[in-house]
Amino acid sequence: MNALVVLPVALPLGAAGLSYALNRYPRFQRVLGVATLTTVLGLAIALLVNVQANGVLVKAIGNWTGPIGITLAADLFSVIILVVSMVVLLAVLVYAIGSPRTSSEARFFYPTYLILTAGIALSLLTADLFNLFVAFEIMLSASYVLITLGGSRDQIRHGTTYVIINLLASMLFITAIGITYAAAGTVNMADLAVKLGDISPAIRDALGALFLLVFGIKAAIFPLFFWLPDSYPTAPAPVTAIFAGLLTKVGVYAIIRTQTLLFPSDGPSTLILVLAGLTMVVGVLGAIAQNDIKRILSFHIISQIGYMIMGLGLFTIAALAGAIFYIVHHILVKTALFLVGGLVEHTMGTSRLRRLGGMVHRAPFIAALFLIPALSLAGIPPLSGFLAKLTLVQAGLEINQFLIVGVSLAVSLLTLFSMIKVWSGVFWGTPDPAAPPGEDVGTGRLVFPRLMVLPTAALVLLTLVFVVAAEPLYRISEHAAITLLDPTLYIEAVLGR
Amino acid sequence: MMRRSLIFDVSIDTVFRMSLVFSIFMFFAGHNAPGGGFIGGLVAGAALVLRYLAGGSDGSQQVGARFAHVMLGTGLMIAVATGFGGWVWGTEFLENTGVGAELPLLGTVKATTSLLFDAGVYLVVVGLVMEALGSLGHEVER
Amino acid sequence: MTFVLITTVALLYGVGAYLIMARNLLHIVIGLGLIAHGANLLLLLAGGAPGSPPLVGAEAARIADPLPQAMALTAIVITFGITAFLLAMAYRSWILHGDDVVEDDIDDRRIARQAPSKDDS
Amino acid sequence: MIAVLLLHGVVAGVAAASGRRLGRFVFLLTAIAPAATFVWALSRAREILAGNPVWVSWPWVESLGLEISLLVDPFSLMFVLLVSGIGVLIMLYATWYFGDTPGLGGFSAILVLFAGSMLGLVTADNLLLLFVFWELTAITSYLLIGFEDKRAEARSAALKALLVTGFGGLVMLTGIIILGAEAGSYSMSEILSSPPSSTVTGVALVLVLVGAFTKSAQVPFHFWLPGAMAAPTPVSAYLHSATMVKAGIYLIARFSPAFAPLFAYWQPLVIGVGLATMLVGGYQALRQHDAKLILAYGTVSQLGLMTAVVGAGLPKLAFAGAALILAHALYKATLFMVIGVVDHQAHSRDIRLLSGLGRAMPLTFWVAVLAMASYVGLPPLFGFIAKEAALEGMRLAPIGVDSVAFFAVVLGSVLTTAYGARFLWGVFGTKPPSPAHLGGQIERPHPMLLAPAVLLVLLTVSFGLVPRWIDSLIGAAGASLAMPDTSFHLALWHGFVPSLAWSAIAVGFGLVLFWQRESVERLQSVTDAIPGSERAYALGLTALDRGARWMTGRLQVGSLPTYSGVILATVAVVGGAMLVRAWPQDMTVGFADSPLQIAVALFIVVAAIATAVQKRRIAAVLLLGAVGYGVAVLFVMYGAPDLALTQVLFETLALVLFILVVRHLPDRFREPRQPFGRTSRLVVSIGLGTFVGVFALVASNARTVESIGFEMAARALPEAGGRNVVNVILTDFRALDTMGEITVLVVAAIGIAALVGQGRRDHG
Repeated sequence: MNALVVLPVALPLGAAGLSYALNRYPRFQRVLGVATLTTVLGLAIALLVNVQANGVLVKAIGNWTGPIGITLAADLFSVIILVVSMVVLLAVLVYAIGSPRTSSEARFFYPTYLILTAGIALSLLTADLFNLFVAFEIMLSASYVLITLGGSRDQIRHGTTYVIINLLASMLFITAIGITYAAAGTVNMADLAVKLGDISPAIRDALGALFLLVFGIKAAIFPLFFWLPDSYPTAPAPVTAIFAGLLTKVGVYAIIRTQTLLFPSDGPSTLILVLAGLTMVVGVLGAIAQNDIKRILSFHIISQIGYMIMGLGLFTIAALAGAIFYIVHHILVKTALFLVGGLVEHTMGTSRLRRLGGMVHRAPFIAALFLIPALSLAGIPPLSGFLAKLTLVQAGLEINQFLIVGVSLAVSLLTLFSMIKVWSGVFWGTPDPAAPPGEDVGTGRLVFPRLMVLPTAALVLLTLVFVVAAEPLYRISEHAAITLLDPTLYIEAVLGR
Repeated sequence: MMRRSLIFDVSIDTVFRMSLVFSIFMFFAGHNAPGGGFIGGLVAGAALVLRYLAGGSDGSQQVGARFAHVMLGTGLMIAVATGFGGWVWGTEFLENTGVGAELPLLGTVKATTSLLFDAGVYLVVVGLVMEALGSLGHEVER
Repeated sequence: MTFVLITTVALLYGVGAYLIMARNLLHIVIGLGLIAHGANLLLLLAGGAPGSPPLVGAEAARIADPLPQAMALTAIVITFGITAFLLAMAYRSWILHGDDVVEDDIDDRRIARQAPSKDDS
Repeated sequence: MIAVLLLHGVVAGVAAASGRRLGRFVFLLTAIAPAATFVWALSRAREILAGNPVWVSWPWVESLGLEISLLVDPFSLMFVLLVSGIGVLIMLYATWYFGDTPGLGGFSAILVLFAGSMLGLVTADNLLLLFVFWELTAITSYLLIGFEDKRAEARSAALKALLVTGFGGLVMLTGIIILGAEAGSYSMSEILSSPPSSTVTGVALVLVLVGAFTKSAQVPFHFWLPGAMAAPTPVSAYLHSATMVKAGIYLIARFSPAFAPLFAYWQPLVIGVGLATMLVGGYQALRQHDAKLILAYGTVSQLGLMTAVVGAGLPKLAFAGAALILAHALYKATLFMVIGVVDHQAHSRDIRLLSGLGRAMPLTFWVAVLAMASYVGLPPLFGFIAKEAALEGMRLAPIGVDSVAFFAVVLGSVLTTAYGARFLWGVFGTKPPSPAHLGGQIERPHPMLLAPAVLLVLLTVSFGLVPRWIDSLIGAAGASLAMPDTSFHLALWHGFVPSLAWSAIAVGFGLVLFWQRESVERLQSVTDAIPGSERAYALGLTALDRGARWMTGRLQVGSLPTYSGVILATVAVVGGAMLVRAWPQDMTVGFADSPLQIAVALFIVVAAIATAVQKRRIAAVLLLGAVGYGVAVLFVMYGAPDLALTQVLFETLALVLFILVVRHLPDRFREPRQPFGRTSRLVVSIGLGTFVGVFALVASNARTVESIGFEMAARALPEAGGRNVVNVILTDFRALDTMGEITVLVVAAIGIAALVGQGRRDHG
């Protein structure tokens, strides 16, 4: 059974090797990619069922247990995120197959995408700090290739920002690992959880802050997020979608994992809450200032990260459950939104609000596909975003953190405002006659490639399923939060005791 | 193209071949002395660089670059497959299992799975060097 | 860990950071390279005092901590791979721009100027 | 009941899918949903009125206290009948109102969803569920108001309605959650039967009231409602009469009897806001030229009255409130339909342009007259009964500010009469001939277009003449709000009570105001300069937009060096601050291990600094290589030959690649000026370097246990069968890391092939 823990990493890696070795056969690459991701999704679900039944599942790689070897560990938290990630990765892969690209790009796209998948899976499953670094590097290097795939002028310029900032973060990550090793003499996270408890709390706090900042760069929290809105929008739509939906969330995952396991606090953390609040506000104001769908959506990523961090900052079971709930919701919704943005850009030839308009008459179905996740993002009931925000607001009010709750609610109103701006600009009204015209796309009903619409619709449907199945989902999140706040089970499982 | 002396060409060729042999030696040495897949691969890479610097773009590394993706992909697959190989023999993923074997020329070599794993590493390193030299070393016609 | 070595590390980080905040992609890459060297050295120092090479049975003397060496080795390899990729990016940037200066983001500048966008793209 | 709600969703789906085929007749399809609801409500009415409310509960997210529990008591039943009954009529009306407008499928789908949300709102027992429907009505009404999306004013009106009610909704949500926590339940019936009375509850209730006020367009949030008449008229008729704006009234009516006695602020606040709204709305209605706007402000005014009446929380006024709600729904829907008919036939709603319509459309005219008479409160119409009950209740109510409140209501009635007369005269009257007037060739409306209005006005008349027909519903509705054992009956004639006299006086003064309309208008123009909440809203939006741009412009400068700088500075500052606290008491650190170490370190340092100041690219690259080789020497001295070997090999390889690229680039660096200047760079880099160095020192000083690396060394040979521990770690203990790094190498190779391969093709 424990093999299940390894396969989500190993399968895509092997498939990536095969896919690149045979990169002259794009049709084979396509089939291989979809087959692999479907299998991994199935495995992830099996893993979820298993972990729910049996608790933390571990796999000592090479049969070297404890701190000697690298251990992969699947607890509920990591498995929940894993399942959602795989859903999104599969959906976006189908979307990418459906969207036009040159064959030479495709050759590189599929193996890189599979490697990205493996990197994400490993980041979620590893219980070793240095291996987490390696996992991040796998994921990031794949993302570097994906964001510059196509090699246009704009992409290189914005890709540079992305690559450099992430490299900087990687350097700081390895620095933090070095300092941690200097203090505790181990990199196994469970071992660290034990050994860090013995060193001076002040040093531990400083280390905790350093890791928070390191992962905070990837997660794009204030004031470390500036790279994100500059670099995401230029990549091809499926790439942006997967970045927006998943990559920052892996950063959030790492923050939550390290802060709960290695640097647990005994109450709400003011530092994290302040960062959360600022992240929300600055992100949403940034979104309001933009005039391009993809840039607006990019700024919203930042704002939304604030909510997840808020859940961590409150540091109660309910709040962490809310954060997990929020991550799941956000991954689905955000990816769906970027996919819709890609559809708009694909058919209309632009993503500038001024050049767009009236699409509700020309593509009502696409309009609905946008509206549902957009409203969900703004926290409109009964959609998933509402439920996620409700959990956080309840958790915050429970421990009388009125300020952050107030901020989060105000930000959700502003989110609504800016989502409505997109709706109003893209789907209502007419293109600004003063704006330079985009491509001529006629005035009739618009036609969209079926393979692009299908996964988008599937993701939107999933967000609705989220609503219906909210209770079991919340239960699992709560369960995961309990394990996070009481990591003894995790530690014992990883150390093989 | 610059004119080159025959002696220079021959000596470079010899050094290149010797380096390749040395890289294979380093590759096998790894388990007990400094060496291993990375270092072996790098020595081979260095040999390639040397030949590149000596020969300019005479097409050989172009040929190499054309097959680089096969080496890279295969290397990665071998490394992963080693992990699964352990499984087939009933051990853990990436667990080291030994299969004793007499290899000609190299003497008694205990062909462990980690050796196979190292072979994957070797292939990837060489593949990367070939790809990088072939791509970046290419003269831009403009 | 000695004063001399830790100062070297600090200096590598400092100079690296200084170069990372430059405009030329090549400067930035060099800066990252310096920080990477610093980080590898730091990893090694994190293992504690120096010793003989960690080869079992070679000498009786105290060996150096092997784990940081392995980690540093991994980091070196990863850094190399990514540096190679970065160089390809710089090369590409040169082909497209004839330079490797990292320009400012146009959209951001437009919003900063507070001017309503006249022309897009 | 749940089935009934789901039916709305299904019908909406079908309508959206088949809208294009059915054209305007899609509304006949969507009418199925409210019709079914109406029939269902009637079939259950007897049972509910007898005191057996319909109660269904379905689990949803119990962990969050969110469950689908619906409770239909008489008060809810009244709303259900209104929402569904008027819903059916609105859809019939819409069928003949719209021509071949495109997009009716989606529109009708949203309309039916809106109706469903409203039904959910008035039947939800769980407060969170109520909030869900509350926001759903906001969203669906947004889409309805903005239906004519090509018009900028429709879009901004829709946005205004959404933002204002959305704001209120969020405030209310906070209130609901606190209230739920205080009461230990989100069930409205449980909370109201044993209301908590803590101070926190008091605060929570204010938050809930803010939500109710915004939804029901109370001062100062009233300004969104007049804008909402940018919606197609069927929507306005629905929105302003039976739905949406009544939601706040509904909630206040529910809460008041329980909480008014507990909190001293309740009555003054709610009644005060209500009456102020009544007066402001009436005043504004008096000066409009768009007939639809007269009605819209009239709605604001009437909502104020209703808020004040139900907000008192007194039994008698609760009955009166129920009656008012019903009466208002009937006549307001009628009047909006009428103005829609006029607009449809005459293509204008401007009372300065319309003339002689009374003669051109006599039936329409009489329908309007009857509805308006009910509105103003003339006997024997239903509006009269309701208004008398309210006045009488207000007069007798012990609400502290009794006389002020009462006279305010009377004054409101004066205004109502005045703008009611102005409406009738303006739309239907024959004015002195003027070239601006529309010609007399106005056709009579299609009978089906007028039929719903006629039906409604017949109800108004018959409920007025025979109050017995509606008595049991109103009585039970009022009783279910206030106290179950009281009883109350509607009557057309109460005898000569003082309120009757005051009614008469109000009508009289109202007519005087109408008569003197021109001087009144002149007087009113004086108040134009007074800034209202609408201005505040507009200013707020502008400020938000400007502020967002300003802040984003400052922070998001688009410059990579600045971003790097900010990140590095943050790390140095935050980390440094934490580190200051961690400074140990005693710290020991040797100077150097050997003289050679000092020499090599010096070499590295000099090379590194030289790299930074070097102007030539190739030299900088070579210096970087020198640093790398120097580091390799340190590795050897530290006991890491593998590491050193790898370092040397990779450094060499990297150097070759560097040179391959650099040979294309210009010889010297070109360093353009940038906002993040040399000094800042220096400060940040010194800060970072210091931070890292010091932190590493402090951390290694804190080490208490031996590192696991030595355990690995001990187990390398016996368990893994290898003498080179580093290599055993790489290929065995931590083989996964190695697998990861070769993956990175593969990706790097893919990236190089993709980037440079591309370049080749472009130039080849």
